[in-house]
This record gives sequence, structure tokens and C-alpha cells, in this order.
Amino acid sequence: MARVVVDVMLKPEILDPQGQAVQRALPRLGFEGIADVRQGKRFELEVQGPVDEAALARIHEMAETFLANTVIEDFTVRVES
Amino acid sequence: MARVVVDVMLKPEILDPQGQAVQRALPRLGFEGIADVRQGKRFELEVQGPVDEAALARIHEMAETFLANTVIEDFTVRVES
Amino acid sequence: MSLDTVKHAAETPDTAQPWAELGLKQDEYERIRAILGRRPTGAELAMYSVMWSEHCSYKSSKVHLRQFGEKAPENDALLVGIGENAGVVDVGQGYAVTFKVESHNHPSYIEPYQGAATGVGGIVRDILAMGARPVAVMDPLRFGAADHPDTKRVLPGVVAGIGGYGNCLGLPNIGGEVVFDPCYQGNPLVNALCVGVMKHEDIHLAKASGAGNKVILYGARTGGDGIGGVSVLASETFDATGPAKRPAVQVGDPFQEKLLIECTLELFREHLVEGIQDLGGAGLSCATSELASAGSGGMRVELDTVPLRDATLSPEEILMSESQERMCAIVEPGKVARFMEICEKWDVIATVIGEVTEGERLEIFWHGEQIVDVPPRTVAHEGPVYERPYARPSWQDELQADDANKLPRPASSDELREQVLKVLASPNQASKSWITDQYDRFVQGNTVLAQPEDSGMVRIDESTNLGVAVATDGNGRYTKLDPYTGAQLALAESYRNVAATGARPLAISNCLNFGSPEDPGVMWQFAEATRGLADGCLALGTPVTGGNVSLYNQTGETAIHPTPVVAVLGVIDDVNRRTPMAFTEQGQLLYLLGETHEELGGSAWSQVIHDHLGGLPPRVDLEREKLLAEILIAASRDGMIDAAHDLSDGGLVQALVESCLRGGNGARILVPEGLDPFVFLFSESAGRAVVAVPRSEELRFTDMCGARGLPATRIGVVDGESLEVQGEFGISLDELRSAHQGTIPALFG
Amino acid sequence: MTARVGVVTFPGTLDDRDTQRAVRIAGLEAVPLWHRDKDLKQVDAVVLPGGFSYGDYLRAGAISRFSPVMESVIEQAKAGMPVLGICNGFQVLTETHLLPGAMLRNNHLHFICRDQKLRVENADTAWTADYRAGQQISVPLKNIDGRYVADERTLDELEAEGRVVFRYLDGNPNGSLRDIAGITNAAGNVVGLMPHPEHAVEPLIGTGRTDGLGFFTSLLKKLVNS
Ligand SMILES: Nc1ncnc2c1ncn2[C@@H]1O[C@H](COP(=O)(O)OP(=O)(O)O)[C@@H](O)[C@H]1O
Ligand SMILES: [Mg+2]
Repeated sequence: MARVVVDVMLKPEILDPQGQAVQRALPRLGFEGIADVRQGKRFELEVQGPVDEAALARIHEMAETFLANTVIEDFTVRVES
Repeated sequence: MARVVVDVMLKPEILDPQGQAVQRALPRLGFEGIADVRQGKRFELEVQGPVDEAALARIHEMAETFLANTVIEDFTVRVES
Repeated sequence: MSLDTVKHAAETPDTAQPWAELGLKQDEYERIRAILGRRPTGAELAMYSVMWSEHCSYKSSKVHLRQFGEKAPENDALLVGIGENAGVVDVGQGYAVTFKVESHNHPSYIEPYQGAATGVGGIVRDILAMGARPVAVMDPLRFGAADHPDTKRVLPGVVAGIGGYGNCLGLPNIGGEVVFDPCYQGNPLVNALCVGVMKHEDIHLAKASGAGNKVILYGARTGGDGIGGVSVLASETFDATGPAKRPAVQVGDPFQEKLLIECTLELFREHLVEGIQDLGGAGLSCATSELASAGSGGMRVELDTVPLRDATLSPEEILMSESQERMCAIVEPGKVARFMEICEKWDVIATVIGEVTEGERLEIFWHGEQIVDVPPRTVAHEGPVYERPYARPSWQDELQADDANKLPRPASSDELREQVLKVLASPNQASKSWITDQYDRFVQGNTVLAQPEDSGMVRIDESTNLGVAVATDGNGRYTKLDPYTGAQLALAESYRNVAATGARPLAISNCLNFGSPEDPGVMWQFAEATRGLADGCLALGTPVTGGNVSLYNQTGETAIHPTPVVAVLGVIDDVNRRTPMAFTEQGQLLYLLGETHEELGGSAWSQVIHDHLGGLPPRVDLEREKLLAEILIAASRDGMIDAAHDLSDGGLVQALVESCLRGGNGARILVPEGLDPFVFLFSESAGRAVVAVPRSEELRFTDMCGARGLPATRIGVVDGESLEVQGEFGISLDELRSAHQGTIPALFG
Repeated sequence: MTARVGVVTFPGTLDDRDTQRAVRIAGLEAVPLWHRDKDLKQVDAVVLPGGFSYGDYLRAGAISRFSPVMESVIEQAKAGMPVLGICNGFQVLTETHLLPGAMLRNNHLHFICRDQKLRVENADTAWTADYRAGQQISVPLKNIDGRYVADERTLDELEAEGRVVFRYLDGNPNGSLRDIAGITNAAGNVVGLMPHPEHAVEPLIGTGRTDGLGFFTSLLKKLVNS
């Protein structure tokens, strides 16, 4: 079975308090040098059958209509090697 | 500035109610052929300075102690090209 | 792969078995062999080991808990007593209420969010299994020092877990406790309480009867949760390729539980369930053996039919799995189809896994082969019973001799004022709203009172306004100083809290959190505390309906303070008559009910100002508590008081500040003749409450107190924008508010 | 004959029974609607109540949006039927794009439960006619995903068209842009808000205020007058 990964991140202009909270905590934990942190979602899909153009197109549609809310989020789809 | 991505996923043996809810919804939306869905977190870190061995080691430590809860989660660290 | 069948076990009596790794003692293992007349199979060994564990069998505590039955007061209200999933109390108008408090201490230290979340989930299923709709939850919590770095890991996780799970279930959180003490540093206490309501005829019990009836497992699929220990066994039984490492941590799915609640209530409504049991600790082992043990007849289970999340689980692991959000029901064959329809409606997976049989054995099969053949009672109800040795610790006398009443006291009014603010701002006395605001207290639309009121109160009938109130209390410091008295103080405070809101206390539940029973000193604390609680319940007329014992709460050799948490349930005929704690109107007269003695042992003042624990806790007078409660209830019923607030840790000044801040009004206070202002403000004498009396009711109220012999002292009046203690100091509401409300957000926000 | 108000139950809905009670207290008939049924049972209006439908997994409201009942609700909403989304219901309405924008995790990342003061900005919708524009009301707020966001253009449009219906007062509880607590569609029949009017309808319960009753009496007037 093939794995397809969909990454969903908030659009750059949308405030990401979770990422900010992580970033703010880092120096306290002794980690310096991280200029920015954004937190998003990662979906791992196990696909039955071949992951061809058609399958990827369907997954793209699924991401666009369901896994991501494109009002606030961007997404990428990729096949994991 | 370089970007390092930390992916955090629930360990395979741990219940993932979110992934399950997504998977169960897919057929209703007309998407067939997805055997399993797992949902995790994706952190995008913007790193100041060079992303050398030392920097990656620190990020690895950060992921282990802070970004992931290793009681229930696994993580991977990679430099994004 | 060799399956350890019953037949195989009989043929190979000498096979070595990992009973010690599973926590069994040699004599316990021998007893299992004697019961079965052969060595147990791997699956049987797994079942016995987990069902005979301290957690499931109460083997160390049983001999002491018996008193709760033996000394039970006559009480017609008790419909179902100790022994079932939860006790059930008659609250009138055909309604019954069930409630119980349970611990999830150890899991919450390892994984605070999931540990606390699944603690809520577990207690809610207990209540559901009685036939009741869960209507509210509460969460008595204990953490290490507030400023310790690990508390910053544990507390936010626990609070988020309780909120995350309870909020998602739609159960209002109506109260609880948050206490900090270094003794809980490596062993926080996460107790969770749930209350449920049903009609008398809807009470369900956990028993399997009627040969031919089906055993249905429904809810979540079974995964490898919480079976860390049993993997030892699996890897023994299986070949080198044995199963992967199993998580000891259970993960909750509150959405699934919400479906389970609605689905189960619909099953009850259509009378489709003969017997029912939730799956909690020890999973299917516990559910099947308890159902079979409590019923008539035996049970046969085909383990292969259990829906799995992880196909590699061994039969032992399936029996042990503590996957959450599952229930087991006994259903007549003719009703199975309808049962399945309702489960389908709620998207709940349901599977017939076996049936009730004529015999007297619990028989479990795997791929057609028998792997379990046991008398269920020997697993579920006839486990080992220990008479653990106990002895008063050698340090107890010294601790009690270290009298807190001799500690240096404030030398001036300024210093007294300073100490008032300091105690008020200390983590234990500070406002917990940063925590409780993370809990939904409005959902279900029946919440009459919730934190920070003395008790939570929910309406249970919209047409008659019948309601119930619940409070939980426990003071580990008092109990350390004197376990017998400490347990009674916990009972008395909780009882008083319920009465303060106008409800009549009916019954109690408890969660007894102690250290290792193998330590005779701890065992003495336990014995004393249970004795105190049983005697106290007899005196107050409030039976123990159930509860939970959590032992081994310690870090290395050091036990936590003995911490019995007592939950009292009360009933109020008309929630319109409830008494809130706020001073809402200027001019209300303030009366202190009860007597103030010089009692500072274990007090908040001694902890905050002197970091001291010693002496004796406040004295208990249960007759006085009863009288006080009667007065508070009568005053509420007859509309004689506008507000009431019980006095406990922090003393009078704490109660005054809380009621002032809640109502947004100040108070002018007069120190009664002959009383030291410091003692007046900080003593923690029991059996007291402060009430606000409208001027028009003063005479009627004082006459009532006088006639019944309850000391009632007029101590002041609601007035102005500050707390003025005449001749001593004044503090503005703003200053009080920032002292009281700033601490917890500053630590955890 | 009184007006019929449908109250939808999704798996994980919590405030359905409370909403039905509020509808009844206001003198309307409450009609339970089930997520799997397309049939709206001839109701005159629909409320999508609060809760955690589908556990709020993926995103709040994201899965419920695709339920059969929503097909009918969307259709009827577009045809002018009054629809109110409370909390999770508001989240469903933004996910269906009946209302613009989206709801995100509170900026402080915690669940928050409190009595919340609001200003009614628009008293012309189907659900707010019994209030005055500018009126201040207090109703309970309880959520973790309550931060309203939309792009600047959408926000400007909402403001210009008077479609911001409620604004938070005395401190923004979650980082919502422009203190927005609730909005309406262009026609004014679809309203969504995060706070819970159905929990402020009885003097003794919850916060003890009845400021939320106006939502349901507004609807009653509208339905009876039309
Ligand atoms: N963890 C908690 N969850 C819910 N309510 C809490 C919690 N901790 C404290 N409370 C509430 O805060 C109020 C004050 O608590 P506390 O000071 O312990 O009460 P008391 O000592 O008077 O019994 C009570 O209403 C109590 O129920
Ligand atoms: Mg109290």
C-alpha cells in the first residue's frame, strides 16, 4: 500500500498562536536561534491501489474540500517514498 | 534562513481518534480507497545560522523533550530543501 | 505459535509461568492452581493476576472497608449500596441519583492529559452502567508544590485533559478541589467524580442471567492500551517473534464516549438490556468475570469475535486491554436485532461475543480452542484478602506535640493585615478560576450552582425544580496529624458545604488516597481513617454508597499525606431555595454560626506563614455539624438568609473575602468580645459557617438559632467597598481581588 | 398554531436539548432533527446547536458540514429560512460557507467558559429583532475554537454592510478579529455566534440572566408576522 502525505498549514497571514507559544517557550528551555515556528497538521493516508495521476487528483480534491479549509489554510500533497 | 520540519505522529499502537474520524467520513464524501488515516502535527522551524550537525542535534533534542510527547508520539526531523 | 489451551495446560503441569512478573505472590499462584486443579493457562493467569491486583481486588483494604457496611446508618434512601459500579440514592419524586468518585493518580503522572481524560471517561461509564444519565462531573486534584517545575508539566496537562474530555461529553463541571503540597510532587492525585440521574425503575445492575442471553461488546475497538505488564506473558506464550511493545498509556476518545452515552441511554429506554458493565481497569477480564460472577449461570465467550484495532494482539492481551469507551451488555436473543439497530444509529460498533450458559464456568475460546475455564467468582469476587499489619508510626507523637498554636503570631495590626493578604494569595487559598474557567459549567442547562460555590447544584426536574448538590473535600494535612479525625473533618466539611447551599445531605462516596499498604504506618493511617469515616457516617446518618481506594501513592519510601476525599450528595426540593455564597446587598447582617477555638494545627496560616505542620487538627463535633446543617437548611427553606459560606481552611477571613469578592461588596467586621483577632480570623475550628441575614429576618433567624442551641454571633454587616476589621485593618476589594486572583495565572498562565 | 423550530443533532452535539428547552420557553415548538435525515419536517427555522460534533476532529464543524441534513439546511437557508448557528453551529455555518470567514483555536489556546458581555450591533436580523442596536447583553461563552478570522476585505465588507451582529465587550476573549462574536449573511436570515443564548433563558440557571431569550422571541415575532 502506498502512503500519501497531506500537509496543511495556516496561511502565512493568519496568526498561529500554537506556533508562537512553541517559539516563545524555546529560549526558556535553552534552545536559541529559532526565528519562527509554525504549527500545522500532517495527514498520512494509506492508499489502496495504484497512486497514479487520477488517484492523486482525487486526493488533491479531498484536501481542498475537506482536509484543509482554504479560507485559512494551504496544503500540499505528496507521495511518500 | 533554513527551514527544518519536525513531523510528530502518534505511535502506531496508540489510538488516533482524529485520524479515525477523518477516515470514517471519507466514504460519505465520495472518497473511496483510503485504507487508513493518521493525523499528526507538523512544525516548521525557521533556523537562524547554519543547519549543521550541531544545529540538527539540538533540534532533535528539542523535538524529543518538547515538541513531541514521546510517551505516545514519534517524531522525525528533516531539513526542507 | 503455540496456543496455551486448557487442554495443553492440563498436560503440561510443570511449565514455568511468569506469575511473579505479573505481580502475583507464590501463595496466590498456588491458590489459582488449587482452584483450577491444574496450572492456569496463559490467559487464565493474566485474568487472575490483574483481577487479584490491589487495584481490582481491594485485597489490603477490604477488611477495613467492611465497616462501611457494618456501621451503616439506617437510611431508607439507599437503593443500591456498596459493591455495584456505584451506589444509588432515592431523592424523591421517583428519581434516583448515583454518584461515585474514583482515582486516576498514577496514569496522570505519566501522561497528565490522557491520564486525567481517561479518569473522567472511566467514572462516567461507571455511572452510565447503573442506568443513569450522567449530569455533572467534579475533579478533586492534588499537586506538588505550585512553583515546582514539574507541577508546570502536570497541572496544565491534567486540567486540559479533564476539560478536554468532560467538555466534549457535555457534562458540566460543577466543583472540585485544587491543593498543592510537596508531598504530592512525584504522585499527584487526580480524582474524578460523576453524578447521574434516573428513575427508580431504570436502575441496572452488572449481572449476567438467563441462559441463552447474548453477551454484546459495544463501543470502541480493542487495542493495545494499558497492557504493558501483560506483554511479559504474551512474549512468554508466543515465540520469538512476539508482539511489539505495548503502550501502558490509555488514550481517550471523548467523542466515542458521547456516542456511547446516548446510545446506551436509548438502549435502556427501550428495555433492551438485562445486565450491563462498563469496561475499565482489567478490561474484558473484569467485565466478563464480574458479570458472570454476579449472575446465575456461566458464560461462554468467543474471543476471536472482539473487534480489534490492532490485529496482532494475543488473546491474553485482548482479555487485559484497557482500551477506553467500551461497554458489555447482556441481551435477550429476541432483542439483539433492535439493540444492533440502535448501535448502528449512533455509529457504535457492537458485536455478539458470547452468551450466558447453564453451567457455572466462565469459558473463553480462541480460534475454536478453549483457553479459559474458570469459576468466575474466584476471579472477580473471591480474590485474596490480606490482614496487613499496621502500627501507629513512631513519629506520630512527636508530630502532634509540635503544637501549631505555639507558633509566633502577628505582633501588630499591620502584620496581621500583611498575613491575611499573604495567606489569601498563597496557591492553596488563591482563586482557582484560571483552572475552573477551562471547564464548561453551563452545558445541559441545569446548573444552579457551580464553583466557586460551596457545593455544585444541578436541577434534575424542570417541572418540580428538584435538585441535587454535591461537594468534595479532603485535607491531607489534618489527616496526617490525626487520621481518624482528619477523615471525619473531610466528611464534616463536605457535609457542611452541601448544607450551606440549602441541600439536605443524604449519602457519601469517597476516594481513599494513601501510600503503600506494605508500610505498617500507612496501613495504620488507612485503618484509622476508615474507622473515622465509618463512625462519622453513622453519626451523621449518611451511608457510604461506594468509592475507590488508591494505594501505593508514594515516591520511593515516602508516602503522600493520607488523603481521604469525601463526596457528599444532598437533595433540595426546590432549587429556587438554594443559598449562594455571595454578599449581594449592602446592609445584610453577618452572623458567624458555631464556636471559634484556638485551633491552628494543620491550618493554612501555619503552612503559609511558618511552613509548619504539627499539633492536632481541629476537633470534630458531629452533633454540632448536624445541628448547623439543620439550621442552614431550615434558613434556606424559610428564606431567612441571603447567603451562606462554610468556614474551612483559611478560617473566617478566607470565607469573608470569598463572599465579598463574589458579590462585589465589602464588609465591616467586629471582633467579638474576648476573642483574639488573630484567632478569630485564622482559626480553623470546624462546625462553623458565616451567613448573611436580611434585616427583616434577623429576629426570626436568631430566635431559631437560640431555640435550638446553636451559637450565632453577629460579627458585622455587608458594607462599603472594602473588608474592614474594626480596630485592626481595612483592605479594599481591589487589593483583595488582585491578591486572590493573581497567583494561579501568574504560575501557570 | 405556533412556529416550528428544528434543532439539529449531529453525533457529538451537546446543547441540542438545552436549545429545544430555550425554544419552548420562548413559546415556540421545538422539532428535533437528525443529522442523517434530509427531511426538515416542515420546520419554519433551524438552529444548529453547540457541542463537539464529530469530536471537533479535523476542524470544528468540518465533518458535520457534509451530513445529509445540511444539504437541506443549506438549500433552505439560501431560500431565506432563518438559521441560527450557536458555537459549534456557527463553526458548521462557516465551514459550509453560508457565512464567511473561519474559526480558529483561541489565541490563549485554552477552553474558556465565562459570562460574556456583548453589544448587539445589528437588531434587524431574524434572530435579533427583539434587541436594540447598541444594546449590551451577557450570555455564557464556552469554547476552545472561538477565534473568528477572515481576510481584511471580507471584514471590511461585513462592517460596511452591517453584518457584524455581535461584538465582544470588556475584553476580547479569544483574539477574534475586530472583536467579532457573531455575524449574519447578506439577507439577514442566517446568523452565527460563538456565545450561547440558549444558556441564558432562565433566571435561576447558569449565570441567572435571561439575556439570551431575545433570540428566540425575535424569531417568534418574525415568523408570526410573516
Ligand atoms: N479542580 C476543580 N474543579 C472544579 N471546581 C473546583 C476545582 N477546584 C476548586 N473548585 C471549586 O472552587 C471552590 C473553592 O474550592 P475550595 O476552596 O477547595 O472549597 P472549600 O475549601 O470551601 O470546600 C469550590 O466551589 C470548588 O468546588
Ligand atoms: Mg466550602
